[in-house]
Amino acid sequence: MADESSVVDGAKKGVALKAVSEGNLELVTSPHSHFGWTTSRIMWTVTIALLPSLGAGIFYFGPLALVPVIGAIVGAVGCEWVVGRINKKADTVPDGSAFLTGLLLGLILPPGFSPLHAVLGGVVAVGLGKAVFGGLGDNIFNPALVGRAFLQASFPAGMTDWSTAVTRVDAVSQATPLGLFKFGEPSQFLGDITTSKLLLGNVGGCIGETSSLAIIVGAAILLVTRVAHWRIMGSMLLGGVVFSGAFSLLGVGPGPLFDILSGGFLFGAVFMATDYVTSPNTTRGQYVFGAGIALLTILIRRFGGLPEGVMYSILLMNAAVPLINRVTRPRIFGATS
Amino acid sequence: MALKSFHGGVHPPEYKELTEDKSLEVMPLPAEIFVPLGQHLGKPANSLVKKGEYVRRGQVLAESSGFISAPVHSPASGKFVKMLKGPVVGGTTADILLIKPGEPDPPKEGEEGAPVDSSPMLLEPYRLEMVSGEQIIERVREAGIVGQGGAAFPTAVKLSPPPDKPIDWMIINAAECEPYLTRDYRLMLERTDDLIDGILLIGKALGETVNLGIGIENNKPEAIQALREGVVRRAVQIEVFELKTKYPQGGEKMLIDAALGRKVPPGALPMEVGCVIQNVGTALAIRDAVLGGEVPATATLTVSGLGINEPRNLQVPIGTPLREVIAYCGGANEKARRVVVGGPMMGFAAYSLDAPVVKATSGILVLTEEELKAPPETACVNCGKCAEACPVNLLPFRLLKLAKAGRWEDTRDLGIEVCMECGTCAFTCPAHKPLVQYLRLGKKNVRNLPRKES
Amino acid sequence: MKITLHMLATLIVVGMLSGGALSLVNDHAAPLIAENERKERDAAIAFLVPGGTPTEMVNAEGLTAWEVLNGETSLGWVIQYAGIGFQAEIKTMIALDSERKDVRGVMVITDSETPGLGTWIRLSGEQKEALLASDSRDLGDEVGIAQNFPLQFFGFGGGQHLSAAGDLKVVKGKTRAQLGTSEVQAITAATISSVAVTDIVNAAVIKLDRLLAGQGGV
Amino acid sequence: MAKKQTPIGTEFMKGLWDQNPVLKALLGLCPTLAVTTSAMNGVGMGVATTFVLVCASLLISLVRKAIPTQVRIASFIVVIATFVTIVDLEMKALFPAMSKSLGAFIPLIVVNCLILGRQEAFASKNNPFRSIVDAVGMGLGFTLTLTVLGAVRELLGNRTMFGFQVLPDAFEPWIVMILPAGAFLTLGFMLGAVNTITHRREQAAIATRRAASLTVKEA
Repeated sequence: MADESSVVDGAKKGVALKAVSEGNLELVTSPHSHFGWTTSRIMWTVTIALLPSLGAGIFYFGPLALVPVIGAIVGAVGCEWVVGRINKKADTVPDGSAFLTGLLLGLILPPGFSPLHAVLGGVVAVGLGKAVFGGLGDNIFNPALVGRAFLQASFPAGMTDWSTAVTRVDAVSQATPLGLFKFGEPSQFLGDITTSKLLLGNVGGCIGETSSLAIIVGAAILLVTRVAHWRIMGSMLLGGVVFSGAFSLLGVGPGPLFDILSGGFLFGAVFMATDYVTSPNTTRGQYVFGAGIALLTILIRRFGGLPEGVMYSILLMNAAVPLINRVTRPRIFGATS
Repeated sequence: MALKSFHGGVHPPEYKELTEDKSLEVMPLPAEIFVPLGQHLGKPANSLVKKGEYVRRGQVLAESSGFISAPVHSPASGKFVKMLKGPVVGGTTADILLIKPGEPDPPKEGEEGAPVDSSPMLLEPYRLEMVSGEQIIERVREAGIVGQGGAAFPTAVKLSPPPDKPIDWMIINAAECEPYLTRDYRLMLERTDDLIDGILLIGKALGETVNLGIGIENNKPEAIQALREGVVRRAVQIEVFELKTKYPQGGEKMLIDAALGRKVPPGALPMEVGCVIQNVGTALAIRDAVLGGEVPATATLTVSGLGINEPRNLQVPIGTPLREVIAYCGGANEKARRVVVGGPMMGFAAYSLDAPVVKATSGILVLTEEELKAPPETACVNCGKCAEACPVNLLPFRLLKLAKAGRWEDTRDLGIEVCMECGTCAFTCPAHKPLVQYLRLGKKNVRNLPRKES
Repeated sequence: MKITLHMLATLIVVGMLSGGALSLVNDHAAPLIAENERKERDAAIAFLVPGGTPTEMVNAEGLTAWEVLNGETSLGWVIQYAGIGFQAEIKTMIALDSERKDVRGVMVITDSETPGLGTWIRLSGEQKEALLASDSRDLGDEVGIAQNFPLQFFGFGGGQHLSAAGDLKVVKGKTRAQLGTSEVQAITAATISSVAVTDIVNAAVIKLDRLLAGQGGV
Repeated sequence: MAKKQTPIGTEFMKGLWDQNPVLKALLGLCPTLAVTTSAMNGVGMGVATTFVLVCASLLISLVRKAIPTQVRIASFIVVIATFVTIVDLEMKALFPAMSKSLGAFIPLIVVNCLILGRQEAFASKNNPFRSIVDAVGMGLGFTLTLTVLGAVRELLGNRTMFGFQVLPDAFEPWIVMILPAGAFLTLGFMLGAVNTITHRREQAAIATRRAASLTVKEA
């Protein structure tokens, strides 16, 4: 019944319906508008938010600190590419998730870590942390932390060896502040580590963890671009203050400020716990998740055998995410119970 | 003061500036019009006309076929050529009456018969002060008025709530939260008094005790002002609710929540909380039918989008093919990618430009790549943005996975039936998942499930 | 009734056959097992304090101690004592000098520590060879390297920094030069196992003193 | 029963692949995961289990008609426990080093579901000869799997294979591989590989059958 002669008016205007002819009409269901975000945009935004921390790491530990970071990125991206070829799926490297995993892993390695082992960590992070679960979105555990847990279990010496770190200025810290606190001399500990040092950096630790200030800048980037929500970060920080404070009131531990500024607490709160895939997606669940990580971390630091505890806390809470999601499901609009 | 609103929602780019200053124009009759028998939610109407018969504008072409159904009238005088199967909006084909508008052939020599009248058939107009509630409902049914909000629910049914559901609020949905669309806005500005008449008529039909209101998003300050002035001028009791601009503010449940703070329970209609919602266009159609005696012959719609050369607000004869409307608006440009009937959030993509405009058509959008922003689908990263935005607090990403796995019982347990397909989730999804499609599929399959024993 | 009897009879027969078989096997195996244990113990004693004959002096409260004598001369003491490790018991042999003051070596006999981490508390074959080859058993700077944990206890002659007089203390992150006279460097990532062994040594030395005093002994 | 008996060769081979106790039936995972820190441990555990399995299968298939159904599990357990205790004692007496490294897992062979499973599923229904063939096949499958698992873990976690250094000193051992986590990782990859192979074979078989049926139709 298409009768071109029946066109009332506009046909004579030349262009008319040429562009919208039956041939190229798309039959797509609504909505026909989009917010404009893509997964890869999110990934690259987080990558940018990590740059201050990377910069601080290089500033304090020297340019050689880049070596393990690059190693981890190479391992992660390479593994992603290979897995994509094996599965004959579309190339998922450009979406940036593997790059981000590698960068995250690199930033939680000691500055003098062997680059070959960092590559292995990257491969494990993407391969065991993500690919075996079915790829991006289906993984249960934070891939970067899976990589780190593997490295920690495989090369405990290398992963806790801070002595090779070429510290810039006069810093002598060979152990991390937390390590000094747990195993060192209290006097040495009190003398060396000041709050301003913890805030600015220049203390022993992983490449990305050293400067709290750089992490806070990254957090600001994530919050302003609305890539991450404050809920998990906020509840984890508040949880850290509350639990650490409670224990220090009971005479156990150094108190909230030290706990939050030292080790991986901030880095974990800002970049690890907020990973979409492995954190709850209900509002209430996110509060529970953050507070749970804080509680576990403080418990491990106070009563466990390890000086640090953020990594295992996040991994443990990752495992609890399906349960948290189920329990904290939002009430459907208008439902009474 | 915090503006009234609801939980969740998104802010799609509005693009209202394309047409908000374009006054309503009447589009001339095309050479052929295609009138579908089913222009409403429910059963299609039954055709009454014979091939070759001369029909007058306003004449009943097809009668209502049940309680939830509506009659179809001829939008123009002319010759009923034939009934055919043709494309309609929504991607299917349906029974369509083809009418060639024009004067009747004069009686041939030797044939007897009076000259045929070509003037519109009018019903008897009532006066606002005199008309009774029953008369209004009867006229609305007779005139085949359907809801203009999108679902095209027969309005007469909505005006006759069961006696055990007392109605105390009637609110006109003037949120027009869909981007691009400005026809309600133009109607409110250009036909303020008629709209107030329509509101009063609906109020009358529902009973004298019902409170009247109109909810408008605060991105239309001029319409809010015009209505407030109108209400004062006419000295009537109509409350103008100023609502926050947020999609889907025009969802019935969202509107009631925002205006009155009442939450419609899952699976229930607004009447459950004593409310009836009517659209601006519906109120005006009721006014025209009751006070003017006219049946709907045109659809007021916005033709917009970056892909159309001359965006306009038009009164288009029902049955006009989309192709003609687009041509009338200067045609589409090279960047045009998709033609959408309705708003961009809930409207249907047209698969054929031969599909006709129907009673409830609210807009025709010719959209370009720039507006569609449709990169390929990627993996869901569980970001939860869909859940955060969902106005009815569902977990669309979970439902998507369950629907893909065919776990319909589980989707029901997660409340999929509450979904109103507003598209908020898919709009916000960074992975560009076809969430709405799967939610629709899930709803359809859940409806077919055996009833849960309780 | 018949079936019950049948069931009972079956179980009794099976049980008796099983018991009989096991007693036969036990008769054969038990002396061999005892012999194995004795051999292992003797080998450990001979390794820790070579060149003498062990004489059992104390065997009480889970602690066994031998004085190794060469004729009338005491070459040293060896204590066998156990304590709780990371997940199960750690059984150790501890060598002391003849005056029971300095620890001369610690050898873990049985443990269930984490492979690759806690198992560094064991003396490896290489380490044993190194010790046998070294006359003074002073391993110099090698001591203190975390993976040479058990060697740290072999201290007499030049490396006489481990004294039974005070408690040994586990530290972390120090270099050889930084280690104090009664400090033991923990194995990296196996702090609990390191502490367990050190605790056993501390407890054993004190307990032996107490038991010998109780005997009104030597 | 007029059921046609499976050929004896198949009965033997099934334990190696088709019904491999670890890789297909996922039986006896506790010792599988716990003791395979080295290839030698895998062999030791496998041989000990095989010994118990063969002895128990033989005995139980011999007396299978005399044991009332109601007490069969109890009798099986007593028989198995006896043989396990024998292995435990003799191992302590003759191979003290091996006994030490296998530790508590030798007595735990009693509750290895592989052994009880074969008694219940096979030995109590078949004659002694078939039972022994089945037990040897299963035991061999178990031993091989454990040896491979132990070899991989030993190689990566300790640079060695059967105690001999294979990888150069430059290779820093992945300690995780000889930790419990390494057992799960290695077993996971082995299961993945086995499932992939099985899946491919099935697909190939289906394709062949389809092709055959098409040929028949065309003919």
